[in-house]
Amino acid sequence: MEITLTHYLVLSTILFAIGLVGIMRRKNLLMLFFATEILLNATNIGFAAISHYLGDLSGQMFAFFIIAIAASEVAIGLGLLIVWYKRTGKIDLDLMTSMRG
Amino acid sequence: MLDHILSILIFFPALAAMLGFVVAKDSIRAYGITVAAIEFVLSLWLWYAYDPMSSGMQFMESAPLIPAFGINYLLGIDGISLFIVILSTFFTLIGIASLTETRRVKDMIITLLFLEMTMVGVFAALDAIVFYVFWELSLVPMLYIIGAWGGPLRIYASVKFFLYTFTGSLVMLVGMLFMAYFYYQATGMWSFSILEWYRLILPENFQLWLFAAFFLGFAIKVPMFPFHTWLPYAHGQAPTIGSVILAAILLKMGTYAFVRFSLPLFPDASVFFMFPIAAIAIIMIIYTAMVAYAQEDIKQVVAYSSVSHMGVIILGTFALNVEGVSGSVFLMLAHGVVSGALFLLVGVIYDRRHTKLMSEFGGLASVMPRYATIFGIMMMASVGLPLTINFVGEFLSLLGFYKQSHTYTLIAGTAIIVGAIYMLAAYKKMFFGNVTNEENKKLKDVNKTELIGLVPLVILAIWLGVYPKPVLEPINNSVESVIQLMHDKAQSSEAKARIPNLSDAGAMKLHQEAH
Amino acid sequence: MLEPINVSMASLNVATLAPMLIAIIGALAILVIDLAKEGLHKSFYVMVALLFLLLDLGTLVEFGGVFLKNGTVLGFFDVMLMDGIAILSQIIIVAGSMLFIPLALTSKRFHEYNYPEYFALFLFMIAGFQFMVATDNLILVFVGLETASLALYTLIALHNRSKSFEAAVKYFTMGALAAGFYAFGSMVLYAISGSVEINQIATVLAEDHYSNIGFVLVGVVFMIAAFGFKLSMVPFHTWTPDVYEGSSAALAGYMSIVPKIAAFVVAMRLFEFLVHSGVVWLQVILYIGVVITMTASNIWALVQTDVKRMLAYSSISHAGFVMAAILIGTTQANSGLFLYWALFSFTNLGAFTMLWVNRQKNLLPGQSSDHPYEKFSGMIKTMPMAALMMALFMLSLAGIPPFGLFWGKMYMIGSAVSAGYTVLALIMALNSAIAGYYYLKLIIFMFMKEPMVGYEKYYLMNASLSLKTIIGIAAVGTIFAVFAVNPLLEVITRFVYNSGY
Amino acid sequence: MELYLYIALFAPLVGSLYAALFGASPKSYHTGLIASGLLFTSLVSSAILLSYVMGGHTVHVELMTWMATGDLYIPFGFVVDQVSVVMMMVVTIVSTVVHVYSIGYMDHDKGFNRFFSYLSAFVFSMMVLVMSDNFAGLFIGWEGVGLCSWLLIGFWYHKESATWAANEAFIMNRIADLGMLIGIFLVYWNIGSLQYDVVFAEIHNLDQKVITWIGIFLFIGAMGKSAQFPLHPWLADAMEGPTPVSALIHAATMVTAGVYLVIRANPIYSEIPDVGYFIASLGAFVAMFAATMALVNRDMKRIIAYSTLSQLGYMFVAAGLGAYWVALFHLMAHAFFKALLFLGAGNVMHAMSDELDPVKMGGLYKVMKGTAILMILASVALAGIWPFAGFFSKDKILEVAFSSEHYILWGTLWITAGLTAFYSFRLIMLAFFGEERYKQYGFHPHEAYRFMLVVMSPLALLAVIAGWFEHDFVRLVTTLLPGFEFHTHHVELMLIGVTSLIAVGGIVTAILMYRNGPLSTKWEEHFCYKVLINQYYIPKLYNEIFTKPYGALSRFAWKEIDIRIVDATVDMIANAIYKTGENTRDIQNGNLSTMLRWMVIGLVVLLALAVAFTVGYNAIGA
Repeated sequence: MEITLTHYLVLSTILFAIGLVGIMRRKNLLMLFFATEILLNATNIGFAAISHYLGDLSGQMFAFFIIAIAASEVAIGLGLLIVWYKRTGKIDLDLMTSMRG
Repeated sequence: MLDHILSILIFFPALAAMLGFVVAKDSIRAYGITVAAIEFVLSLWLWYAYDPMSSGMQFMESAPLIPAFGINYLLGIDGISLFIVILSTFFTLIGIASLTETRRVKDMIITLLFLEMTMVGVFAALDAIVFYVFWELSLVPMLYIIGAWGGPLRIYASVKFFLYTFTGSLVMLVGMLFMAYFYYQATGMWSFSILEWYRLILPENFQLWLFAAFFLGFAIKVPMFPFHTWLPYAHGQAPTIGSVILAAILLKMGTYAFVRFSLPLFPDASVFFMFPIAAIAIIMIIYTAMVAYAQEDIKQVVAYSSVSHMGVIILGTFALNVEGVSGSVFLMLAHGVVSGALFLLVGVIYDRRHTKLMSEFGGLASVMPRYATIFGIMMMASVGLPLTINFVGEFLSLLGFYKQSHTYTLIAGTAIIVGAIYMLAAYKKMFFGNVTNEENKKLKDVNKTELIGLVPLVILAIWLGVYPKPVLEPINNSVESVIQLMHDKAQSSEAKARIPNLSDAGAMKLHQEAH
Repeated sequence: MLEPINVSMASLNVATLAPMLIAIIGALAILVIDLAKEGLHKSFYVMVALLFLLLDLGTLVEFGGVFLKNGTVLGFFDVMLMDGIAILSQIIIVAGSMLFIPLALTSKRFHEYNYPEYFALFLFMIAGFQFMVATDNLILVFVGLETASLALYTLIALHNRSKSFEAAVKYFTMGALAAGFYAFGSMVLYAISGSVEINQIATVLAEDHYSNIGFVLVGVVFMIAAFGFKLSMVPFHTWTPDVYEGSSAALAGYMSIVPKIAAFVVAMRLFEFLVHSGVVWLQVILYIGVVITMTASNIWALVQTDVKRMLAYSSISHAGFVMAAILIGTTQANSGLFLYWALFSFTNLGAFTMLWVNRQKNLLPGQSSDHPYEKFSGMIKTMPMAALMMALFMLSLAGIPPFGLFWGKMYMIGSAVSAGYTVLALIMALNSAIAGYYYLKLIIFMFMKEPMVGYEKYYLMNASLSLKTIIGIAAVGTIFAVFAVNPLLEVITRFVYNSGY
Repeated sequence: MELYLYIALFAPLVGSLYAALFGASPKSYHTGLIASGLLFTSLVSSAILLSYVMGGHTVHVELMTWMATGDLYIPFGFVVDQVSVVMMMVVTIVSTVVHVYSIGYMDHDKGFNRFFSYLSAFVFSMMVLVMSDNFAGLFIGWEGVGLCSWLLIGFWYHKESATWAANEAFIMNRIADLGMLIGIFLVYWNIGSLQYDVVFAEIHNLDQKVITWIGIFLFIGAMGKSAQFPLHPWLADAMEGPTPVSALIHAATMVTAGVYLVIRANPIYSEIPDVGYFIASLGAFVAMFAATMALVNRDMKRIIAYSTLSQLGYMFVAAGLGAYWVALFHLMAHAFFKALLFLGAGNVMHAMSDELDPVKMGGLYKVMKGTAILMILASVALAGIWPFAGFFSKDKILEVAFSSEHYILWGTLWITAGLTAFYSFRLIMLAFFGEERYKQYGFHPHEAYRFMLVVMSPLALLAVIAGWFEHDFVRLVTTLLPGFEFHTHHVELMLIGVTSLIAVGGIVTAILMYRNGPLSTKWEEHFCYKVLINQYYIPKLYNEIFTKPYGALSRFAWKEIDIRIVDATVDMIANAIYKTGENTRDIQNGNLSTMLRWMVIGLVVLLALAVAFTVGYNAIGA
């Protein structure tokens, strides 16, 4: 079976969906961050594939930028997570509800 | 200076209010009276300089404000607005002069002066947006007056007053914007000038929608049934001065706006809605009079009586002939004077007894004879006795509408009966009988401060009832031009028939005079 | 052997980068200065930041002049796009920032202002927003967006309170999700058009007569979700109240203005061509979105007990109101958007600054939030001037003429009416009425209730001359807005019209 | 002559204002004297005007514009012509007498000054009413007298019954005034003017239907003021006012304003004989109806009030049948003797410490000879015995009815004449003759001040001789009013005889029945008595079907409609919005997971919509 663009896009979509499910289901902050990484990387696959398919480099450029941004996001995210952990000793989402209404 | 007298009239009180922050607390009353007196004299000067024979706008001022969107600072006065402006300045003066409030007088007087600015502004504005600005802005000082100096339910009352009228006027704003857009489409220019709008002839279905949009804003302000329920709360909770200004001036904004906007802009729609509105007016007249009769609180009686009288004004306005519209404009002034005076009178007794329940009183005529006399005169004016100011307006309003419908007028005419019923009943409860309540036995009669406010109103109520000509004539001339404009603009044959054509009659009149 | 790529500097037109570069250089400069000398007072950094922003603004004004003369300027392989709306929005961004940065000059000491990094991040963030609006390349939009957002998350967290961290985490996580949406949406659009430049995408789609409407819509859906988050459209708005509550009032005010205008501009670029191409679905969705956002947030604002949270919901509502411009899509509406936002900045600046000057280090006893309504009870008696100012801003927000925001509202509703959206205009008007209530509530507390005993000392606790000046500026801007509307409108309309919106 | 006109008109106003100045101060005779003096001046001026008018002239002046707008032009215009001058004379004579009389009558009252202020104001209003040259001016006076009537009925405002009666009178009159107002509107919109001369000159050009409506509505106005059925109950209740007031307002002048209106508007009513016939029928009915109520009443003033009502009915019969001058003639004669009767009753009241029940009196002749003689004179005049005034005027009315061949009307009036004589003398007998029952009740009656009796004497004189000037009167007023053709010359003497017979019969019956004091109380159990003493249960009926339901409906309108429907709807909308907020704010539960889910849900919904749209779009496209 030949692997076509569609397959890549389906893979990308499936990964994205997995990421979304993770975001919705996970109560652990760290896991949540992983899920967002999956989201971004899902699109990376798509971008790379489309870029190849179209013979246009901008998709790959986009993918690189996404990688860079994902990295900085992780940096910031982990920073926040650590501070939060230091203050509360937990990284459970359900405990993070001091503001509501 | 006459070129800018309207601007001066509008902004002088506001400026004075700003400076008033500096004035020491114990002198603020004198300051307020001075400012209001100067303003009143200025407005009298306006009257003096006004040419009663000309029917058009006078003392016009124009300055670009947002020309890109057709908004100009456009002011002008005609016979219809002239007297309401004077009434506004007059009532501010009277209100401040007879102010008995002791809590935070400074805030009160500054607020009143700001309110005066907005009131004069509304009646002097000839640009719809400028009109709207003052119209909305007037809510704020009133909100403060009711909310800060009012009775126990003051917050509920003030919020209700504010939000209700605010909602209505926002719909009206949409109508105005639509009107401007229509003007833009017709001419390629943006304009909010009422005078330019007058020149537009709108298709009938547009007229109906726009009329409805404007109507909502005006009707809530007037207030017309069934949008009237904010009024009893506002009056019931407001301090005396608030009720006086509210009844005397603020309510008139709505009826004035009908004459200024609805009639000349939408003649066909006015004819189309004439009978539904007349029906509402009749409900206002009879139903609210009955509700007034059922009240236990004298202030509520007067409050509901306002609604009832506003019904007659509306009826006169929608008579769409010179007699009716002149009558309704005159009745606006008349009702201003009379209801203002009645609220002042209620304030007199409230200051003494801190209650407004009629059951608490009885037999006051023997304890406070002067008070009873003035109250009696004003009550009779309210009931519409001939030779008092109200009669002229009511007579002309009803007379005008009689041309349009016999039956409606016959039913609306019960105003003179039901009005007498609740007023006399209230008067009887308060003033007649024996003094049963110990607390009432030692009540002091009206004092000088109170007389300062009341006596001019009594004089006015009788003077203009006996000799309304100086006021009625300029009103008449301006109304005639409005009616003629409506007739010329009307498209449907029914509208043409309902709105009289004065140019024939006018020619005839000239002819007669020549002989 | 690869051919060396020859690029002439002239064609690069590096000047288009100047505004952002100034901000970035400013940020770097602050960091460098900190390395050289530690412990400088925050006022120093505020002023340095202001100076750089002034330069930034200067170049933007320069660009404005160029634009009016020569039209849109492209640069950097056509990635940079200095058209009218880019310049306008950058002016709003920079000017807005300049008004908000001095809010650091409080009389109380706050943790974050001791770090020069705070100001550096602030400038980075501004640069990010500037990038976002000054391009129609989806990549650069993404980069700008993320630069700004990441800086913003950090700024929030720097406030160093438990609630701030919570807010930052929430904002961050949701932001990351939105970034995912954005990336995926871009991918879909890229897939169907083969380009990451919005005008290219528009051209391709138009040539194609939208034959792939299904995929276009999928892309658009993700974009709506991403920008719905930024613009806090319901139901992507949930971060807004929490983040506003968690961050300092100064930053919350900032967030209600600057990030949103940036997002609006991108949304204009992205969605309006679709609206104009007659994508009915988008019109319907935007219509519904606008109405729901306005109404729902208004209704939620009614029941708030904290002023800052109320203002958060109110700014959602305002954003929804302005979002209507994108739906309407006429020049008048788009001009209205900028006019509205310019006026809104002043008013909201005032309102949030008023909250900011009322801020204490710690929560008051018996209170669960920083700015409960009760705190403002009877303010007219204890602090008349402050009460008047606050009332002024509330009235302006409520749309009472002649105060600033009224003119924006009027123009927006007017543009809706002109474009035939009469019902929408009515809904917008009626929403203003609902909104009247919660603004009024604060006025009622301030003017009509008795002051709370012992609270006098908390009022204006955080005030300093600079803050008072800012309030003064905001007040003047709000009261005399009527005189500014015409010049603003003329300039804005020219910019917007010449940019083709 | 204009000067005299103005003096006649404004002298009472000046008197009123003068008295009003001292309204709140304690009693001072000068107010009464000056008010009376000014009224006398007015009387003299009226007399001068009378002589002038008798010379065949009229005076017509226009003081100033009142209302002018559109085509409407209403001046303050006054006219002294043959009709108005008669009215002026009647009004000024009676009121001068009443004023002077009141100085004595109100001697002990705290509100002495106030009383004169009101009383003079009333005379002014009445003068405006009769002198106005247009309908609007008439209406000013019309309402003005209503106001003064209200003030004077409720003069003793601490009495519940008095204030109630005052309000009742005002409101009932207002109901009628609405009719009048509508009549005025009709006149204006059909003729374009309210001036009498213009209206009367143009009226015949109008459609018969329109004239009929005008006639009906104006007559509704007249019905109120003249207390015609069904708007009559106020008049009896109005007796709560001080007796001079009853004499002046509720007997001699104000209540005749309705008759005056019909007389004045004769060109209108001449065009619509059907309405005229209705008026006459109603008048005859009221004449009888009121007389029956007077038969049994035990309140002296009420008896006289019913008698007034009955006589007003007579006048309307004449006016309705087109014999306008006869109506005016009876109006004048009636004014004199009825005022006299009331003033006499006032003396009795004074003597009896405000006791009004003649059953508790008896034998007062001995202590109050003067008053008794005056009252007997008045009663004889009322009964219509030759050669007293009532004989001439009342007989003429019967003659009119007979001559117009309305025999039923004639019969009714004829019987009523008997009843009139009977109840008048029933009152006289009970009060002045027979056993001195007052002693049982502990009264110490005394005669009134001498000057009060003296001042009543002119009225007595007029009550006797007024009828002798019939021919001069006819000559005077028929220059303006249409004459009336009598076709009864052949039976004239017989008619007079029959009428006199029943009058004398009534008197004799009364004397015989009551020579031993009141009838036994058994009679009070009788059905007829109960109906009559309760005024045919009409006041009760009105209370049940108007007053009470109006109050209940008002409370319902307020509590149920206004508060629970109209206002509640407004609040409900506001609350609904607020409640929605309360109920949905949990969407924002602060949990990050939920927030993220909302975002994803939003995305999914949008995606679903997009797919749905696309599918639909393609379906349509295909």
